[in-house]
Amino acid sequence: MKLTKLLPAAAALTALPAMGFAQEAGVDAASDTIFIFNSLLFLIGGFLVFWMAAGFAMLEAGLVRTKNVAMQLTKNVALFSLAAIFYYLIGYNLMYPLGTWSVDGVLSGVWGVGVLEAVGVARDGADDYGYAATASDFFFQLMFCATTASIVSGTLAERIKLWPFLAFTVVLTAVIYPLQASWKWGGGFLDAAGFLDFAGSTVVHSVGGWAALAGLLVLGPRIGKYKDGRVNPIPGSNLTLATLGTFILWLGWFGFNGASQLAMGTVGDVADVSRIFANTNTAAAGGAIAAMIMTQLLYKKVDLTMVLNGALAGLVSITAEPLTPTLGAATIIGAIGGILVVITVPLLDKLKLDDVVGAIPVHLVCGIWGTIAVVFTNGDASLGTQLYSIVVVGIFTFVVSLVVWFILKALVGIRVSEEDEINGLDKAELGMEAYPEFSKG
Amino acid sequence: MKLTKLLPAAAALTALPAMGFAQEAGVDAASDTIFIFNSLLFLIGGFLVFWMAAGFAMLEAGLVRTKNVAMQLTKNVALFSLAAIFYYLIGYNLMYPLGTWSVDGVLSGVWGVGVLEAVGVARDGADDYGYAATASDFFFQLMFCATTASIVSGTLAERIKLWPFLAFTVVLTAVIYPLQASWKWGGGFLDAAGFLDFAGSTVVHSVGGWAALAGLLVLGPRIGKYKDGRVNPIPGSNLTLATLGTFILWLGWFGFNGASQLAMGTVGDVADVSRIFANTNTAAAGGAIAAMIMTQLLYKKVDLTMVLNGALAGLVSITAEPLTPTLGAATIIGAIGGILVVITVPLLDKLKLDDVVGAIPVHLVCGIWGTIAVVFTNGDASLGTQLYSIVVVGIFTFVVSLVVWFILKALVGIRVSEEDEINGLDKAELGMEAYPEFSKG
Amino acid sequence: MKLTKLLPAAAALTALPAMGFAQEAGVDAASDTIFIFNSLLFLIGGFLVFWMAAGFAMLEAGLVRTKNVAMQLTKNVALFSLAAIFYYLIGYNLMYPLGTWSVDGVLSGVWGVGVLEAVGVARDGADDYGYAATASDFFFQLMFCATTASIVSGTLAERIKLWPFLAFTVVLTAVIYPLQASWKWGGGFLDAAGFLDFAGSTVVHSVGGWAALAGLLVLGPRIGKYKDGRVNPIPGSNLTLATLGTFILWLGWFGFNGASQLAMGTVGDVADVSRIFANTNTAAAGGAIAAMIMTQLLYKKVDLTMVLNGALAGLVSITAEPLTPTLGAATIIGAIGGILVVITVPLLDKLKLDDVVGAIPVHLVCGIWGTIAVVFTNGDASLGTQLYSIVVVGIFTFVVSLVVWFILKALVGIRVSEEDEINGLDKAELGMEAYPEFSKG
Amino acid sequence: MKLIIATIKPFKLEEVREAVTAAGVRGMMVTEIKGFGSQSGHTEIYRGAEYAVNFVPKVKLEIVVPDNMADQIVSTIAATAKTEKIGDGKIFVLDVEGAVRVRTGETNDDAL
Amino acid sequence: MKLIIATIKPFKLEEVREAVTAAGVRGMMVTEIKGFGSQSGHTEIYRGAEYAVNFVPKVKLEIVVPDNMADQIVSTIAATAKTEKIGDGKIFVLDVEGAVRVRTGETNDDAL
Amino acid sequence: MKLIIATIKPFKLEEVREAVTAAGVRGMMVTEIKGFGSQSGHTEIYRGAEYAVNFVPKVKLEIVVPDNMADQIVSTIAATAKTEKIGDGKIFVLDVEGAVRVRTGETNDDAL
Ligand SMILES: Nc1ncnc2c1ncn2[C@@H]1O[C@H](COP(=O)(O)OP(=O)(O)O)[C@@H](O)[C@H]1O
Ligand SMILES: Nc1ncnc2c1ncn2[C@@H]1O[C@H](COP(=O)(O)OP(=O)(O)O)[C@@H](O)[C@H]1O
Ligand SMILES: Nc1ncnc2c1ncn2[C@@H]1O[C@H](COP(=O)(O)OP(=O)(O)O)[C@@H](O)[C@H]1O
Repeated sequence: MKLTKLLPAAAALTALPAMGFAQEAGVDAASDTIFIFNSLLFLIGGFLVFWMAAGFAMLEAGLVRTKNVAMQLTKNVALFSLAAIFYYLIGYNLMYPLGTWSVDGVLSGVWGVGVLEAVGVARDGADDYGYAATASDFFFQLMFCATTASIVSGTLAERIKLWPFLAFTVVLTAVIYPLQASWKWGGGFLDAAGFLDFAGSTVVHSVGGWAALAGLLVLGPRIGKYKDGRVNPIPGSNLTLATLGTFILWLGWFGFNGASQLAMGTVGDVADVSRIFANTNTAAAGGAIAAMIMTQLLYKKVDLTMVLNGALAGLVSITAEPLTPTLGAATIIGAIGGILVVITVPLLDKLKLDDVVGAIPVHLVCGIWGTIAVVFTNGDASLGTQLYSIVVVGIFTFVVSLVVWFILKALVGIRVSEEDEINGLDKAELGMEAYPEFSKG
Repeated sequence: MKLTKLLPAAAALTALPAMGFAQEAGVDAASDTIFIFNSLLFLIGGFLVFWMAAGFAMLEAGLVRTKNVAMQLTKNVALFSLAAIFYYLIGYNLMYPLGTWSVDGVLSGVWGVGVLEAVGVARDGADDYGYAATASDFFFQLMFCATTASIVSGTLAERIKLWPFLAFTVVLTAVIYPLQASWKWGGGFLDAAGFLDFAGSTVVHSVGGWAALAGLLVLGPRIGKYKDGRVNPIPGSNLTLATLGTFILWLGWFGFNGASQLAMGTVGDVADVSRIFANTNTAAAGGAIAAMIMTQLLYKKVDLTMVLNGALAGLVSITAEPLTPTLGAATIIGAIGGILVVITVPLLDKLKLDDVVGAIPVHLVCGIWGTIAVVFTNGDASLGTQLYSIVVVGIFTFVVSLVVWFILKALVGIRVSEEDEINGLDKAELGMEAYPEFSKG
Repeated sequence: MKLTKLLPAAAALTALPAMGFAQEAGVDAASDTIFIFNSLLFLIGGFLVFWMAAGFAMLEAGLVRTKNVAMQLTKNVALFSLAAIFYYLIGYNLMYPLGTWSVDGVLSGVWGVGVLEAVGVARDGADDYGYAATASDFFFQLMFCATTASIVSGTLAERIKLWPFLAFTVVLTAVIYPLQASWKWGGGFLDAAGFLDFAGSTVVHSVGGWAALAGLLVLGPRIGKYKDGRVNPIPGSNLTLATLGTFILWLGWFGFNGASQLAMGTVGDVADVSRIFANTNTAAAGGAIAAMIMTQLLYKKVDLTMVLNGALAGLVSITAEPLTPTLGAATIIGAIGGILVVITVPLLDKLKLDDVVGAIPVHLVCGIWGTIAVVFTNGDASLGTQLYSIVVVGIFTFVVSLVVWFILKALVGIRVSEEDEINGLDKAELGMEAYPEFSKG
Repeated sequence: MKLIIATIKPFKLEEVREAVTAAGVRGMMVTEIKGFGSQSGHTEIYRGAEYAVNFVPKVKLEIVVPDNMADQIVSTIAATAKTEKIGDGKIFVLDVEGAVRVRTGETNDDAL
Repeated sequence: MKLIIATIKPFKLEEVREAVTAAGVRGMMVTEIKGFGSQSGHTEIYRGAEYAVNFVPKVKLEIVVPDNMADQIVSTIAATAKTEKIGDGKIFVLDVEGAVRVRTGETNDDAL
Repeated sequence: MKLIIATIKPFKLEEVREAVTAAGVRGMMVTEIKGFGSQSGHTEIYRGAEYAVNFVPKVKLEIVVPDNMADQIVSTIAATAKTEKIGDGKIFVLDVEGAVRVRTGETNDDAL
């Protein structure tokens, strides 16, 4: 998001005097309207980002093998639900200390569950009248937390056990994500340092990517992926689902980036939201086309899975700064993301890092790229600060995730048995197949 | 919805004097803005609830066997279309008498098709300037009517004939649903009695459930479901579709509950809509997690179809009162819904009630639970009135549905022949398969 | 859209004096609100129409054979991305000369890429303060351009080469679509002549249809479709996807038609948008039911694919005038569309025109019907002008498309080899299958 | 040993499996197939065009049994799969020269 | 009786069915299979990694005919399925000891 | 010639294909089947109701080889497919009377 959730309120208030009528009592119908528009932006943005949960579920269901589809779906529904509950229980206040720190700029001093405004709240009762309804903000922020968790599930698919995976999800959504997010969006030390990450190329996407990478290192590749020094592709079971998932994510991203403007109650804000929509779209298009051309050039055939990854790469790349680029710059930023994905996917395979859906190239690599790319179009950004923040967030997330994965491995084991992996998690862990029919009779 | 569609208008008008500027002529730009926001809420809510029609279609297509998928899809497209037409022809005015009753509080005195405001209507010409555009209200209300019909189709899948099913849909959407809905949302006797049902746990969901149950009793179970005193599970053909359908419904529910606030043009209203979004989401999460834990405890394996039903159960449970609960209470209300579903599904099987998709546990049982749960968080609710209304609506819907099903059975028969059922409705009734390919050649 | 993108601004401005407070400086908070509402309408409408790209992808993936599914998905992602880029590079300014013509009323005088307003633009800096944010308009208009391209891909599926198809897409989205669209929506000679086409039955849908028809004539039918004087149906591989696609398109159409009102910042505008939503929905319902009844009567069985086409036919038919009809008239206009489709599909087959998904019956035939139907409900429409415009746009699009297709055929060939067609484009052109699994092991 | 190939209506699978198991069969291979036979030949309509549906979904069982069980199993299948409606299916018997159980290496009748 | 097992290219199925029907065959079993043979061996690229595609989609026909028809049906299939491109398929003939029509209980040649 | 029918665990397919190819086999037909045998018999729970899972996914190979290769190929398959866990599969050998390569018309051993 633009800054922290506190600041736009101030911005909106200072904008008010410019409006052409009196401001007795400090508040009036026009500022009501701003409050309503801002809240509405969060609600629309929030349901669009919610929809991304379905996008991840479909993308991942399409890119795993049939024998693991029901499990992948289960994980996606469960991780979203857990994120919703634990972000409420712990994460929300950990992420937004509203100035009350226990360790200044680093650790929130507000503990406890998220609390909404009273029913039928009036101006005076509003938590932040210059901003938006608390529930709308909570609803929107929660979706970002869930997105981070969704990223992890794809990388680790087809061999991780259900409950340990969900245990990690709880830690990620209750603590890891909100804590580091507080450093930037909660007004913490990275924000103070001038770090710019509009909608979360780093705060959301690379965090998901780092957590996935840590898990991947502990978990290892799927049986049969790397054999006799060769890479054995394991094609996904259903590219229609993968494409549907990509379109869903693309749609959801308008909410992800657009509503991260955090305001649309003024001419400037709504025009900015509009810029963001247009730039987000064109970055995705750039990423898709770049990946398409790259695979045609490199392999003489277009690779649909890479085109889909390319579109998502474009989206992640523009997420750190979807506002300031021109349409042309946004297209190029996205296109570079698409190229990065086509290069990184086989590179990871060289390192025997078996990322089932390409989440690390898309979310981690392009998350870093997008965060760096801010400096090209936003004069307020400093390359040093961007890199510093990437590294800080990266080390923190990676190390803590690694520790959590190791603990889980030590305590209960995180990988299914070889036999279960061969038979598929659906049969082994769920006793249920996604497409169980044998005879149509 | 909060009350009837008339009352929020009054509420909005009384709220106006509080705004910080003069009210000459009774109307001004600020009240225009309220009208616009309210209408917009209905349009957004309406398209989200429309989307639920796709959700039901996917959920049901995923939970029937391949040989009945095309038929299930046909029924879902057709029932929505018929609901659209018959709610327009009869239902809308039957449901909203606007005070003109032929039997006071029971039967609307307004007959005839729905009529929209003139093109380019001005303040003075608006049907209800303090509320919202009539067309936006019609659009939104219509979707609720269609939802009720969607609930029925899942329960009766895989053996009911197409045309008799559609005939029932016509009666349900033209008469049964709107008539009982008028008792509450049209300002009828249940509303007068103090019945509270915010977005329709009873008025929509349990009504769909009762109609489905009546049909089920007349129709009987699928061949082979209950054999030699044992239950033979008939797994659905495609759990990816079922999961997609659930995510679609979850998304649509934000519109279902959120826009049932019927207003968002004031600080209080938009904050309430925001609360509703947050509560709706957390109730679904609670339902999903509760069902997941329950199936793990009871059966030592997570059952994805139960998790999906659990999420929907949470949504139905919170529908009667998504505004007053805290996030925590909403989570618990949803979770209890999820538990109820896990308990009720096998119970129905014990009674040889073969509900293909679990619509009765989700919509009827949790519809009742949600209606009762209002008393825990809303001080205005009385348990007696809630129970009274549940019973009144239940008896009316169940009895009338039963009569209609019996008449249809007597006149044309409602069940396909044994041979057609074995071969699948797709081949027998449509002459068309959902997945017809034999050889990929 | 209602008129050109310029005119609503004027309309809005003239409406302002009616508002109940002073207008010093010509602008005030109320007009800010109008700007915001209009921009928001474009953003919501835009993301809904974006979603139609997914709808086309799913519909087409469901109606082609398995062996061509991955290719059809690739084409749909790629064509949308190319449309986004080329509409930005050339199309947008070609379509909206804003009065600067190089050939008056025919050819824009503005060349160059689309340029958005500055970040955080204020009232004074806004390109068109009485209208909406430029980026919101660009975002919305772009989606229409992409829709036109989507229409073409379905008709030509299963035998056209990837790259020549994409080359045509570039010409269509950069030049053909924007050029003819400028004649109406850019304020060109058809607009001056009084042509009425609210959301583009002609400008979008029939243009897509004409381009598809031209391609079809050059490309020829699929191998085996017409043999020994008989039509051999080639059933689509997945009717669930086709149904999902139809629901997605139906949902997207609320944005397509609704946001073509181009304004919702006044009581009249929001009421009109609401009318449009309601009419759009009922026309789709009418089309679906009409097609269902027609196929039952003609063939004694309901044909799901025709019901889906019927719903889309209803949507296309109402697109030229979704505002003025009553609900009843809209239902009938849609129903006639549904009937037209059921009649036209076999007719095309008689002419050996092998339109894989029925895009020509739906978009071209009903596009023409819808454009004519304007005269029944909009007093401003003249049958002569409507027919004249249909013919002008039709001849232009068809001839230019034909030329482009012939050039592509001559230069690189547009059809895959017989062997590739038999083996499927997925294997031949992509080396990748949509559903690659053989053994679930 | 004999290989019994039986093609039956899909909904009869479970019943036939139970019957032959009761009659002593300890294993089989089941394949989804399309059958062509006298049952076929009706026409369908798709998007306004008629076409003949030539193939009907069937299930094929392949059961290897010791010589002396063959006749009994054939009659068991025949009795159980019968509905007396066209398309009930066929049973064919072929001679098998050898059999191996992969797990143990047992051969011939012991492998079954 | 003879069991003719023919594996052919999928797109030839309809043509072969018509040809053998014209030659007197009244029924068959059709299975989707993957074929391995000299046709295979090309490499594909998926997400940047090469891999060999070893299996090719084929269709397998199983037709039981009276002894005296076998040769003619084999040549009919061979003639119709031929494209002279690699991978056209194979035809195998096995001896069948017995046949039963489930519906009627007819046996051997009468069952076909 | 002999027809070797082998039903194996799906994940062993690639290994077996490589082994028999190394042993001289030049083609085969592969089918996805459901197997029934001693491996079956566990119960699952779906929506609160128990049910028996009787069928297990298997892969069936059909390989026609010259008489003199048959034994060797059978042992190759047996050795490669073995995991020593229940359900490893079976191998059956049948006599084949004739073979034709569709593309060339070659017959018998030349057709393989
Ligand atoms: N009598 C039989 N005829 C045909 N196929 C059989 C027979 N018995 C077993 N099979 C096949 O062999 C597979 C393995 O057999 P099973 O009895 O489960 O294990 P095992 O071979 O280890 O004893 C079965 O799944 C089935 O496909
Ligand atoms: N000659 C044959 N060879 C192999 N399978 C056959 C043959 N004839 C019929 N079948 C199989 O038997 C099934 C039933 O045969 P059909 O002729 O339709 O009915 P019926 O056996 O009742 O006369 C067919 O669908 C096909 O699978
Ligand atoms: N020895 C064999 N046993 C069984 N089936 C075989 C054998 N060899 C080939 N086939 C089948 O025949 C098909 C075609 O064989 P292939 O060697 O590719 O081409 P061709 O027959 O033109 O030489 C293969 O895909 C496979 O299904």
